Amino acid sequence: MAKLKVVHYLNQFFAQIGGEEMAHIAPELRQGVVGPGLAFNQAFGDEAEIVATVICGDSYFNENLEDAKAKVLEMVKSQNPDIFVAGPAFNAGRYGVACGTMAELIKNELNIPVVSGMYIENPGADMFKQAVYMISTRDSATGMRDAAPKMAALALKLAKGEKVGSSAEDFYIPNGTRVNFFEEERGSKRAVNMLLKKLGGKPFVTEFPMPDFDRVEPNPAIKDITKAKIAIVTSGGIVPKGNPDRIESSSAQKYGKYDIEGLTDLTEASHETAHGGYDPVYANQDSDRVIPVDVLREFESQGKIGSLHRYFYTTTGNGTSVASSKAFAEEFSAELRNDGVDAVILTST
Amino acid sequence: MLCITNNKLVLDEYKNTLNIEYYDIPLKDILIKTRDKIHEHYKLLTHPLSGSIKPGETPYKTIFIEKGNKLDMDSVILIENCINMCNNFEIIDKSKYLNPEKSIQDFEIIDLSLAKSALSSIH
Amino acid sequence: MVKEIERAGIPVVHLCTVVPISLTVGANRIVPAIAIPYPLGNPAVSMEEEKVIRRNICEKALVALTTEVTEQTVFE
Amino acid sequence: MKLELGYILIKDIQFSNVSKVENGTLFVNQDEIKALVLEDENIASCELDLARPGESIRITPVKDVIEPRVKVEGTGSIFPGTLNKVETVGNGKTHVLKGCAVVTAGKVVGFQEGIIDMVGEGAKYTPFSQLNNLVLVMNPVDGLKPHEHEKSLRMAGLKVAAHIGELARNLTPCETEVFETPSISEGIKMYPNLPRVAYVQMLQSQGLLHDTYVYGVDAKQTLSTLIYPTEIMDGAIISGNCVSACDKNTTYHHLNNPVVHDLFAEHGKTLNFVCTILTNENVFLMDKERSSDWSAKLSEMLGLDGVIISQEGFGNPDTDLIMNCKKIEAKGVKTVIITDEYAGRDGKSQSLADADAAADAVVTGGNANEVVVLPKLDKVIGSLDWVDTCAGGFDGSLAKDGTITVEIQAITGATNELGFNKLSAR
Repeated sequence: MAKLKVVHYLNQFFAQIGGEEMAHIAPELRQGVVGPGLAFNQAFGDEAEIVATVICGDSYFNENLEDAKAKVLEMVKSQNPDIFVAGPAFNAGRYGVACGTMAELIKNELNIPVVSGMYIENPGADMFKQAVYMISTRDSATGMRDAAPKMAALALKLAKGEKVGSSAEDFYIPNGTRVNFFEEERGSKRAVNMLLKKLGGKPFVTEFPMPDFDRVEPNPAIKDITKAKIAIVTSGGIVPKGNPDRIESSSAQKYGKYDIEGLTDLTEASHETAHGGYDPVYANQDSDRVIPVDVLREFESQGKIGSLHRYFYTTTGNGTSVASSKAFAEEFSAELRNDGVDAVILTST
Repeated sequence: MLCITNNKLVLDEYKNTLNIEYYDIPLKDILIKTRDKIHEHYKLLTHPLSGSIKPGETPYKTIFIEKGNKLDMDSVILIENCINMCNNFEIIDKSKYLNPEKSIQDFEIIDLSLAKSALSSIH
Repeated sequence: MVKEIERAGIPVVHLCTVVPISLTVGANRIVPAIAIPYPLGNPAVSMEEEKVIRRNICEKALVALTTEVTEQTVFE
Repeated sequence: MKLELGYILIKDIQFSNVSKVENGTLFVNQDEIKALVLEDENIASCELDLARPGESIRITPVKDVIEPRVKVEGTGSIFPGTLNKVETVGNGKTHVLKGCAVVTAGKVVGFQEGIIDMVGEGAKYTPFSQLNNLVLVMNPVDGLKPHEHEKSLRMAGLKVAAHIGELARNLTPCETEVFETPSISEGIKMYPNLPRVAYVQMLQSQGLLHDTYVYGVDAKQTLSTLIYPTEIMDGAIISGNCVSACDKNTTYHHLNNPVVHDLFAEHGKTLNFVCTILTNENVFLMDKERSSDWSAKLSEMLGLDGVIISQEGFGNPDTDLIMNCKKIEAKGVKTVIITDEYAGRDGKSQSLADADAAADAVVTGGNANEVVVLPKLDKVIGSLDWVDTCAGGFDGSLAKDGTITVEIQAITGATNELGFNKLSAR
């Protein structure tokens, strides 16, 4: 059987072109293996081989994102590969983001198996761990010998359509999907061992991270609020009178986006709430009680804020996170960012 | 104290002694009803997912709540988590029970017994 | 929802009636609101007084957005 | 308190004219057992069957699994307060017929669940596939109420297990193991430098078909209390719980509580296993607050450094688990909790009904919603009628070719929250 074709993505450093001083280089395609690719080819054995390597400087990638994405995608596509491997990026932040970005893009565009690898604290890990499989590596290039076989093995598994095991078995960074497997010790023994480590102040790994407590770092404060464009988002279910999009009163399967251009006050005649979780009388009388359009317009005219964004977004989510509210929040957050919104006021009932 | 239930047996047993709101609605909707009450400052007295019978399996649910003067945050969080949990289970169509009459009766009795067990603590 | 907005790189202030929920869902800048059915109002007082309440909360929201924070912070 | 367990290893089980144990084979006289079961006038009929490891047999719906034991020295007798008089156990010597069990099966309620497959995919998930099982399939007299029915089956299982246990009274054990818990003050003197650890065991106690008995007392009417771990090995705790097959603790699990055994294994070496704290899982939220307050208070009074907390069941007990964890951690006592998950068939959903940042050390028995396909087996002991409507089964679960597609929550003991199994999830 012919070997599966692999394209490998590297930055300038791992391609042995140079360090930070060469981080500006544009994407380039080389046939065959470069640098760490050798370790991958060894690990792939008879089953697959790296046919080409795409190299891009980390600064170039992050500063010319759209251009770099398009070029790298084109180069990868030109090789018609079966598998795409990016990195490993270890603790290199921009490299990690580039690996994650390309792996996700290629998975979606070319519909082939992709694998990356990086240190769990690499910012790229948090950003892309749910989108693509990412092998958990050490924090420096000394982990290459360990990482390459794991990445190769998972890539082959994906390429052959085999069932991927749990993160503990296949060594990827936990991605939120729970997979069963058989441990070596029974649960009670694992509990005793975990307790002994905890008592001894030694590191231990919980088998079930409490899900609600994953945190996002706060973004920097707005430097000049008088120039900022501010958008309103609410989980209070405020919609134009008559609920034109039929937003459901609970466990909403969609969200609303509504134009408030020229509106200085919401009234009983103009807006109401679609939320089913609380007494709607007060919000129906005056929806400013849930989304403060009147006051923010006032601030806008007084120059206290730069401007109020033309649209507000609404859901009837009930405060706690459900998978769907998360999904559409991701969608409209990207929209807000593209519309140049500087800050969001989110109101919940 | 207010009892929210979709179990006729609970209604029959306690209609003369307890304050009961009976609704002929699915289990998850009983939880949602309860959530709405919590937003009117009721506090949960019993666990919304009482009983280890899975939400998709038994159609019956009885929950006890009590009116307070402010929003009880523990209740809000618990009821929301429980409503979310319901989504993880396939809802079994009552008519698909092997012996529908007997099964339904069993579920009614078990739900009543869980309610009784809670009431014996409350009183 | 608040985490996804923050993750997109946009600073967000959460005006929320139930602060523990806001903490649980991972908001970093939190301003407590009035009550579930009317987070930014109070039907018990006149419309003018209500607007004062709303203005105060919005002022706090602007303070929150312009304050650097390193952890979850409630702006009382 | 000191208990010696003497194990008589059972490698086969047979029906015979005389009940006895010989060369590792357990011989059972059917008529004798039936007569014993039918002493209870609420039981109309009783069929016996055998199921050995590797045989193409499916047992369902399973109610309880019980290991035959007999007390040969020390105070009290096996299953005190339920089957026998209420006298303290946990000391002296107890003989165990290791490698076999009494399995009670038969419908208690219309939807009951619980599968033990002796071979194939399903056998991997239940520890009882490794045992030589004597299965009792019992039918009640007409019109018997569910709680009376449950009680009859529960008592029948205990009676038969104790009866078979008696066969071991005069045998010489193949192996022995000694478990000893010193008094609090002795323990401090003996192990001044070892961390003081206790086991907090949460007992299912919600009501009909969800009950556990401690020396015959219904656990829902108890305050959190202390017990010597060896008392549990003599049947101080028995199961009256019929629901949530994958994470209910059968009487077999209680007798062989793995946390107790694994803490004893480290006792005097890396830790000082002080005692077991029993607490419950009631429906009433104020009971939960009270019980968890008490387990935290007891942890504090005992001057503990760490505890392991185990759970039983789904949903409601998650709240007790988190309350216990949070309150015990708040006393400065380190905790590890054992639970299981309901993360949906795709593994992507939030899977506990309650959560808290204090629960930073969790052991999981796996995702109970994960789907498995069980092969058609040659013989079914009990009845497959219920499969389409069990928890984890669904309309069409039972295919024409005899295979069953179910979530593993239908399999007895699959995601045990005492940590009995190797199954886990990440």
